[in-house]
Amino acid sequence: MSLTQKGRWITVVALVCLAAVYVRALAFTPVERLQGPAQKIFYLHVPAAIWTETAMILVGLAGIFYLFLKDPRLDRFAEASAEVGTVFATIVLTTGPIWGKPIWGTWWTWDARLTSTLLLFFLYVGYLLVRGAVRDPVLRARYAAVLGICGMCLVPFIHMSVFLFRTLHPQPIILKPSAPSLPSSMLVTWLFSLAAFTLLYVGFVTQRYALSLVRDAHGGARPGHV
Amino acid sequence: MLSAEGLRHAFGEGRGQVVALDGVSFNLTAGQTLAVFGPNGAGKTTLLKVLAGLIRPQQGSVRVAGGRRAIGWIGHQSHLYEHLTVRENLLFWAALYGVPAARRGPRADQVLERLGMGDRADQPVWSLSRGLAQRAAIAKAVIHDPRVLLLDEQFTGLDLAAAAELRALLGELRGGGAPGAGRVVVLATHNVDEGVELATDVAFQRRGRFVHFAPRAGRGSSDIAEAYRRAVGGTGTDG
Amino acid sequence: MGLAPAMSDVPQNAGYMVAAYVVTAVILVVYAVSLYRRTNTP
Amino acid sequence: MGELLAQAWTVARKDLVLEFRTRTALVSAIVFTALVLTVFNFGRDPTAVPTIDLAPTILWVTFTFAAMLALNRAFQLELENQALEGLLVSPLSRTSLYWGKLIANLVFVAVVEAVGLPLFVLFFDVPVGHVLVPLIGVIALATLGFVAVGTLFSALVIRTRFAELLLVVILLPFLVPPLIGAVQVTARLLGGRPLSESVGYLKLLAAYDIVFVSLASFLFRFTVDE
Repeated sequence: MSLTQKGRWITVVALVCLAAVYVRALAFTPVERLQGPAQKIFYLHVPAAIWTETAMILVGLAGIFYLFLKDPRLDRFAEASAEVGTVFATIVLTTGPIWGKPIWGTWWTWDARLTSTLLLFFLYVGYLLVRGAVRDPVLRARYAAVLGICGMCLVPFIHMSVFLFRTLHPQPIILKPSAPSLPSSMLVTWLFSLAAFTLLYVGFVTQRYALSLVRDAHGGARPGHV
Repeated sequence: MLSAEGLRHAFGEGRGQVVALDGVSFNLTAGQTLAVFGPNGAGKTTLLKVLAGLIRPQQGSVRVAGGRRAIGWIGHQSHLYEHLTVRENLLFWAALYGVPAARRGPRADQVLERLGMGDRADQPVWSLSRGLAQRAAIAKAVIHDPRVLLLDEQFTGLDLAAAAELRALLGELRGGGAPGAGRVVVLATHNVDEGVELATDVAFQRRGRFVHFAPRAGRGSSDIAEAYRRAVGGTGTDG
Repeated sequence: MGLAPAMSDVPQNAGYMVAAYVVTAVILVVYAVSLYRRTNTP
Repeated sequence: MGELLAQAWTVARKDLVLEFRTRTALVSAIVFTALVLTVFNFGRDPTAVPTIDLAPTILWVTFTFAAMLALNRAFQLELENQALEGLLVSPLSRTSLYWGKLIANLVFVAVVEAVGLPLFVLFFDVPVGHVLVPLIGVIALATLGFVAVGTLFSALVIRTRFAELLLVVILLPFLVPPLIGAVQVTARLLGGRPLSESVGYLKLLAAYDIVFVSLASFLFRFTVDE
């Protein structure tokens, strides 16, 4: 079974899991009285935000190892992780405002998680633009690694500056990012969703990695806007 | 003084890969001048850049007695700041190459004198003619009295007179004469009759390999051109 | 927060929930399809 | 260590001599800063929003633009004069080259800020006298942060297409944390609040400088080596 097929199978399983999460969240998880049904967006928004950040950290780690080992596979993984991270960031940046409107009355709130995801989104855009602007594969891998490492190191500072910064509204206790203090049934749904997003990440990255392998074999020079 | 061991380097991966160096090894001692001939794309510039430490070879190693401080590099870029005067440029580079502060001024004057540019010392580089600018670039390359001098395609675009002048300059700068004294010089050119008189050894490079490496032993440019044709095919002057 | 609000005055914003779930599904499926197509074409 | 700094100063001095001799970049940066401050003046209605609330943002957006200008031309000197190869072939260590460029950029931005600050005080009638020293401290702390990252990235983008545009895009997320910190501390200072209230942000700025100056010093060699 080729890497592409493995990636596709993992993605199919992940999407099935997500469907299960949808059913469980929508039908079998109690509605939170304070915020109403809109609170259920939490089950998608937070796991996607967690993986937006994790993907960036993995891009940075791959970058560190690439600079020492010069192994093109690490660079391929970093490229895949950055693209998938961008997709998850898009989910966060769309579900965030949809959730903010009913709860806080405005589409965009400088809420801590939303703001940090927006910054991560700009980081990803910059990273992918740098990859697109450099033709030589070795130089591209090295510049991408440098930017990836800086991006990874920026994540804690984004957190510090965003959480120190007074958000528009006091942080509702329900959304505490660390250990969500939720009744068990909600917590289980949330954990299922996190698992589904993890599988999605693995499936997508595997496929994207396989894609750049295929492009290499054909194109000779590593992919990019050649 | 300057030795290369199993140098291998390629650009790109997969089918689009260009092999620039494919196993190059040699050893040069003081007073030796190696002229490397080869068509464009044979990997001559890559070889010189690897020797100069600008590119880390994927395989193999380069040993230079005295490290980078002992290398003089003359490539296609002048490395001169136009809005600085010739002397200011020389003082700047001398500082970077670790020439003690007190000796920088006298050293700069001495080099400029030897290159016949004593009167131009305080002119900004942008005001120099092309020939003078090249001479100023050579002054910069030897300001720190390097043991190893690397020249990449320095004769291209020069008319006969300028080429002769440059040859005289390099011959004089090479110093030595007595074995064991003087610098090691490696010059790369795709034109056989330019660098031959200076060379003590001759090499032909094709697709990253030395297909010929031997002392010149009194051979003139025509003999070298003939040897080149046999070894590489085509005249040394083709592109 | 005293007594939990009675069932009736729980905010009725299910529409936003549905919108968010649909948007997420669309984004994920579109990306999955694009990956599938890109890994297919030689 | 002494050798590193001596070499760095040689590079910085060369940059500054060139900069003050040609002066075009410096003068245009100063004029640009004055223009931005002027535009801000027309952009607000003093009766609606008291100046003191907007002042920190105006000051820091102006300084960020000035820093961007300096960073854009940081390696232009080497490119115009075809000198980068010379620096790389010389025994100058990459770290010294980075510190040299960093010092030159900091001096350039400091000169522009030294002109921008009094103009800011004049245009917006903001009393800074009583907090001048801590204010200059914060300006230095924040400027060091984004100029350190900017100097690394300006080296990274040299060999790419659309270098100027790429520099701004990849630098944007890295500007936000120091910018948030600087604006918050400046607001407290101008508001006459004791410095102790800004400790959180000051720690953020200091940590940011330490992390990114050392990280950039380490990563610099990967952006310039061929």
